[in-house]
Amino acid sequence: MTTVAVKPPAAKPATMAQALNRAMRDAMAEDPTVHVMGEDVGALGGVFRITDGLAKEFGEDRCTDTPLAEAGILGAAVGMAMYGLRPVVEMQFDAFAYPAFEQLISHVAKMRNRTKGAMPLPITIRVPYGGGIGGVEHHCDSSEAYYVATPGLTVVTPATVEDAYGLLRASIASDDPVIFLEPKRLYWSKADWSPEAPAAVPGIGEALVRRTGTSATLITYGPSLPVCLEAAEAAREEGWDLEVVDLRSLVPFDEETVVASVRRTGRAVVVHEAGGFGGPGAEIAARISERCFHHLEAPVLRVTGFDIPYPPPMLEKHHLPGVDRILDTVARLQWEN
Amino acid sequence: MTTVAVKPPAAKPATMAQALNRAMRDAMAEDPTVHVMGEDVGALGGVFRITDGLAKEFGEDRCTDTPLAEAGILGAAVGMAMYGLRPVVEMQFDAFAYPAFEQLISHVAKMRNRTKGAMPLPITIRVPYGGGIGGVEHHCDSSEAYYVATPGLTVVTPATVEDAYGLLRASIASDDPVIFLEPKRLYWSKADWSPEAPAAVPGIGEALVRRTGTSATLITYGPSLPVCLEAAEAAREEGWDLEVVDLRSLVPFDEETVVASVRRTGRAVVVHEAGGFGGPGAEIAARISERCFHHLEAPVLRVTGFDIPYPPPMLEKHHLPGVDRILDTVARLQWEN
Amino acid sequence: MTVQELPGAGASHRSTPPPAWRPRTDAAPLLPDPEPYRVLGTPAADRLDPELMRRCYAELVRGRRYNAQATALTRQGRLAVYPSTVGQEACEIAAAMVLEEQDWLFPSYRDTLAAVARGLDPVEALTLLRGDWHTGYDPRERRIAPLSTPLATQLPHAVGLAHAARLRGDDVVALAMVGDGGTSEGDFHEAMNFAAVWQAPVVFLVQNNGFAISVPLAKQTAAPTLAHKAVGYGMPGRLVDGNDIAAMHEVLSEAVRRARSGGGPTMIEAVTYRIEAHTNADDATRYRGDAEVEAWKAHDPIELLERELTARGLLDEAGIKAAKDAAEAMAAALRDGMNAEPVLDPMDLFGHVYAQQTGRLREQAAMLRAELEAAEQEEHEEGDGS
Amino acid sequence: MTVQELPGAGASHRSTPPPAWRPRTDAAPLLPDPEPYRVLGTPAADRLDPELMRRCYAELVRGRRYNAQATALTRQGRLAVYPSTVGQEACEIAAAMVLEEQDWLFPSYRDTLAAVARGLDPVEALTLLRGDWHTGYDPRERRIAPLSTPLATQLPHAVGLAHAARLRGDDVVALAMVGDGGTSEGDFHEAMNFAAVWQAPVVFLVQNNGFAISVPLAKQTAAPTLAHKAVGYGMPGRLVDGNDIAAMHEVLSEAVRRARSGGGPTMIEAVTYRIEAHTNADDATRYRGDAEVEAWKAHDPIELLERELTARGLLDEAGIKAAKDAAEAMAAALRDGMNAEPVLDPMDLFGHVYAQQTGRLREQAAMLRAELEAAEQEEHEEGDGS
Ligand SMILES: Cc1ncc(C[n+]2csc(CCOP(=O)(O)OP(=O)(O)O)c2C)c(N)n1
Ligand SMILES: Cc1ncc(C[n+]2csc(CCOP(=O)(O)OP(=O)(O)O)c2C)c(N)n1
Ligand SMILES: [Mg+2]
Ligand SMILES: [Mg+2]
Repeated sequence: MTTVAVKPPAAKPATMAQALNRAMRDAMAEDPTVHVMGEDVGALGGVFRITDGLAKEFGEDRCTDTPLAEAGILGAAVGMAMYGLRPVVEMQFDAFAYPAFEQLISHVAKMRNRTKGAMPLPITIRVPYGGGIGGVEHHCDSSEAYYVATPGLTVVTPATVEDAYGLLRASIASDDPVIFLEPKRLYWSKADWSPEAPAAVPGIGEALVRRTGTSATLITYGPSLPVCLEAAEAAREEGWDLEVVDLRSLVPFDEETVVASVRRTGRAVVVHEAGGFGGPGAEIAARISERCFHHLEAPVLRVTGFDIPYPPPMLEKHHLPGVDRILDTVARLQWEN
Repeated sequence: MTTVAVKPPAAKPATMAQALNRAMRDAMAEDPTVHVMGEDVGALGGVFRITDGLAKEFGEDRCTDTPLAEAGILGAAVGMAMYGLRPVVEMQFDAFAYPAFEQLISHVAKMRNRTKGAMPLPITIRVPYGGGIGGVEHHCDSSEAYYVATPGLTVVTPATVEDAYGLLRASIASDDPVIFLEPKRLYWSKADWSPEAPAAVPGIGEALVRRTGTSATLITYGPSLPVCLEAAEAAREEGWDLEVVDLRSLVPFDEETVVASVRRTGRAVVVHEAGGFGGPGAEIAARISERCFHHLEAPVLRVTGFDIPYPPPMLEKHHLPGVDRILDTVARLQWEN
Repeated sequence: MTVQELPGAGASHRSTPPPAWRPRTDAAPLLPDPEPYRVLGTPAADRLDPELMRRCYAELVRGRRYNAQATALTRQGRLAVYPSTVGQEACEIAAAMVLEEQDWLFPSYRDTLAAVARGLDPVEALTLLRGDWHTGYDPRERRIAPLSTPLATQLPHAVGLAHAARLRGDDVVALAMVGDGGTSEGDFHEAMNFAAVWQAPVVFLVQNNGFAISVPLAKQTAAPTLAHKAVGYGMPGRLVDGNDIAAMHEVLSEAVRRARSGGGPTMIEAVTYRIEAHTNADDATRYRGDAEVEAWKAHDPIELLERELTARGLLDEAGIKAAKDAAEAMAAALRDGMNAEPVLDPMDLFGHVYAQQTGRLREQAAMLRAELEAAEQEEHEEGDGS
Repeated sequence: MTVQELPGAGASHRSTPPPAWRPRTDAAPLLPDPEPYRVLGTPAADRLDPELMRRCYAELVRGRRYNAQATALTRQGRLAVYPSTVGQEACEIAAAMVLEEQDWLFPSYRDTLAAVARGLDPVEALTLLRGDWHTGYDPRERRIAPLSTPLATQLPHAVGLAHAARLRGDDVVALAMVGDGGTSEGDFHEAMNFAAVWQAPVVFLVQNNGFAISVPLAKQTAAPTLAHKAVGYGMPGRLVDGNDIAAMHEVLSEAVRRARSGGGPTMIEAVTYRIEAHTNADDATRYRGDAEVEAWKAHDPIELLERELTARGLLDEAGIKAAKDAAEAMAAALRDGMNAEPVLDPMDLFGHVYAQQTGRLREQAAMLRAELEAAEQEEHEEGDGS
């Protein structure tokens, strides 16, 4: 008797770009109200090719090249969402989302509230963000501080191939507007991943301990996760066993996971590319300091981008939080006590 | 022999609105490159009358009613500053500055840096901000978090009549772009002030201890200063002697004054109207927690607006940090230790 | 001498420009008439539908009364602020009248009257301006977008909604209102462009009432007329007398018809005038003289129609009285409605920010609840003590 | 039947509209010609100034060579990215040529060639795209604004600068460049409007090269032409063959003259084509076919002028060779300049954010300096050890 083993679909190396593309494709196939729109998302498939093939598969009415006007794009998406569609908007680069800021703050973030829940806006705004790709000015901003400070917005950012798929699906499925920050320097990062049976959609708002440790906690997200994991490996040589928390969403902020970890380790370093002053790390550090007051062996420190406009490509290596700077900072966590 | 006593010009009750108006008038009289521009700043004198009389005194070319387009206003001001003028731009209300966000972030904040100092932009952007005036939606935002997180911007906010004059003069005189946040509910606040010999221009970046105390430090700015002073008075009944620090500028942030105060008192509460999550208080609390780690008797707490869109007039009293909420928070500063 | 005659300059050195080179459409049909279109007092008035005009008349009278009542309410402290549409009632009312049940209206902050004319309860329409919750009605149920205060931002919404409806095969037209000042905003431009590129079923109604608060049109634009802006988007621009409700109704109806039948968007400039100050808080004497106001008062939308209908024997004293009585009834109901102190639940502050309340909002709600309970307790105790 | 004949409908019931009611200017002179204006290969070419045209020719040849060299540099990894203007050289060069010393140029990110044609060293012009500092020259000294990457944002700057110069009584014209895609942005609209209201001495040059990255003009606008947008601002719109440098020079000169003499702004649409991909990183085959490109190659700006000049006997083999040699010399200098590795000081990161370094930036600079010194030390020790 011959048995045919039902093999689980093979996980193969896939990029984050592919996972994001697949998430939109699956969402569009399942739900006819999902519409992708933005500059160059059609025939070109986006400048990063994240929307590759969608216009071909679903037609230009479902994946639409818009005129070049970000406020218009987001404003039109608001109207489409008012009518019951689920627009997925691509902003071509972080800094090119700024023209849409008024629409974002005064309408997108507030519409549900203004109408006492009568008119939610299920819009996903995809924003490639961060640096490390040798991009010239205006192409490498880490603008998450603006979004985080805006009530009504959900702010999500994946750091792995699997999360890229799962979190984008969850964002598109959300009835609230989501700023979906895509770490552009991880677009071509690879992981074994099964595009045929992509993992279940994780909920938004749950941080994940990516590496357990006992000496101190690194809290990070998006583009800085791989750097933190590398730093944690390197730290073993110095005798530190670092825990690494990947926030995955900045709003909602999974305070409990972070607080539990820091209470365990007694020390914390927040790591992100965005500028430090008034950046998301400020809130995280302030919350940890407040909630873990009696558990902390040392002040919460931050490793962030400098408080400067994003540097030109030839200098960005100095700006970005790297393994050495993280380790130097861990070393400052008052170990002598 | 008769001696004529040279009397110092009498200080008379004056409003913050008058002091601001006077600051522009004096700056325009002294420096022909100062130009005031914005919506309704001419014949009307602005919806808050802060530019009252300037068009009449200096002509419409010096105090100009622009078309209704905030990005255009700020963008034109950039060009004027490129040519050597010192534009003073009025944004009519906080939320109506959002359309100018791209110009602000991508040009105003970055131009000096982009050009390695060759092209500084001495633009003052006046933004009436905050609530407490019964204004409807979009008229009461506390948008300082956005500005604070943007390197290249100086962010100033007066809380007194005297500072309104001095800080606005200093802002107009600054060679860097300044976001000058005017607490609109203090426009009609009064103080004895001498319009004939206005006090010397204070430097930007120096916080002021408005009230000395020993029990704990309240750190605040702009519209919340009077509330904090009132709370400090009320706290005496409870046996607390509160110190109150008025930041006056959020960028640069006078960390030394704040840290010195908290190291002295051992306890700190940050108070502002802006939402707490990702708000300016996060940075302040994080910095205090880091720099005063061994001096703190209790975690740094914050009293802020809720993390919601600004409420309608009939509910705003619940949202705004008030004396009771500040005292409740002071009470949570682990006095039992 | 032509180039052909030049020695050696034969046809060979002239290249034919590539195909994409020529204008795609003829601009002429897009251009507005040189003068605002009028019906009342012109031969075109012969075509008027008496029934429709009587309805218009009743609505105008009601609209004027609504304006008066709302302004009175500001004086009584019952309304925080009111931007009046006295003088602009024909625009407001025609905009509402030309829409079908399934169509959508996108009002600016000034256009509560249009919402009322579309059937919204005046008390609901004034919720925002009263200081009560931001939007006082369910926009989807009424197909009236929330009043938009950030100028021109509602225009791309109208385009998106109309486009979405068209994609889904629904028969929906969106009519979006904006002021002369609002046309200077980038959002106006982007919305017009999207509408034309997508051929969305949307009608843009620009009420040129002469001012953006204190700023007169001449400082707002150097265009021949605002209607001329349409041509730059490949959309017809129409110039119409905004105080002539018959003309407004006709031009708007035509634009709605065009949109509905797949003919794409239209932009209409209604030339009108804001008779009162910007809002009750404004002092219009700072920026304009009486003579101008008087000239416009002589071109009053209600009087224009009343004269026409009276002259044609289509309206008599009884008709005028009936309209007045209906208006008074509305005003009385509005007064009563606004006298009732609205009951707001502070907990609503936290209930609609997200679909699911975040932990942080739960904390904040709990804090406020505790504060309120403590305050109540205190009051109670004080009450007991007295 | 006219309204007068109606019983009772006499003149009395017609009101005269108030004075502010009519269009302020005539739209007709603002409208562009129906076809792009051409000179080369038409009778108008008779008027050409041979000296000027020979200069144009040399500049075009140099510009083409500059494009080729810059693209080559991307392949060698010497330039991070380069947006080519092959096919658009006539626009770039004419824009620079029509300006006086004291005038200002506001280039978009694509317009390094215009900056070079205005006299900027190619190496300085390419600083940004090389990955070196953001702006490679002193804008005030060169009167060339920094290359603007956020589309259309440079246009209000040009208006503000031109306005400021005029207020101060200086003879300065600003010429601002933007693409077809950029016209969709709100900033384009706001800049055009401010310019017209202020009658600022500014010239808007829109290079319609058919695409915004992959998006063709038809998805960008439904306007008859982009030049038609001008009328909505009360500004003349001109349509011109952007590959015809004689036409470009003439139309731009006229607009600059008009601006200089107080006649206000002009908007010019130059119809041209982007022969190469959006940048070296782009794959144009994804969104357009060869046939279109070939049709445009046959309408090449250099060939158009070369044919005209040759046919008229104004250019011979020697002249062609001289232009080529000069272009080669520029290319060699550019190659050399780009071969030298730029030396950047990391401390510059902190030196220009504010006039006075903040305490926080001082701290951060100190940290980086310490890191760099430690790294150097380490390298040194390693070196010693080997
Ligand atoms: C984006 C924005 N900027 C400024 C304001 C403040 N403001 C409210 S009404 C108004 C004037 C509007 O003029 P117009 O568009 O002509 O409309 P009208 O008031 O005449 O109906 C201004 C400047 C606003 N609401 N939104
Ligand atoms: C505000 C903004 N949005 C998006 C971009 C990304 N982007 C760079 S070039 C480009 C296309 C520009 O097209 P066009 O204006 O026609 O100029 P061209 O590239 O053809 O010279 C886009 C979308 C940008 N630079 N700025
Ligand atoms: Mg108006
Ligand atoms: Mg283009």
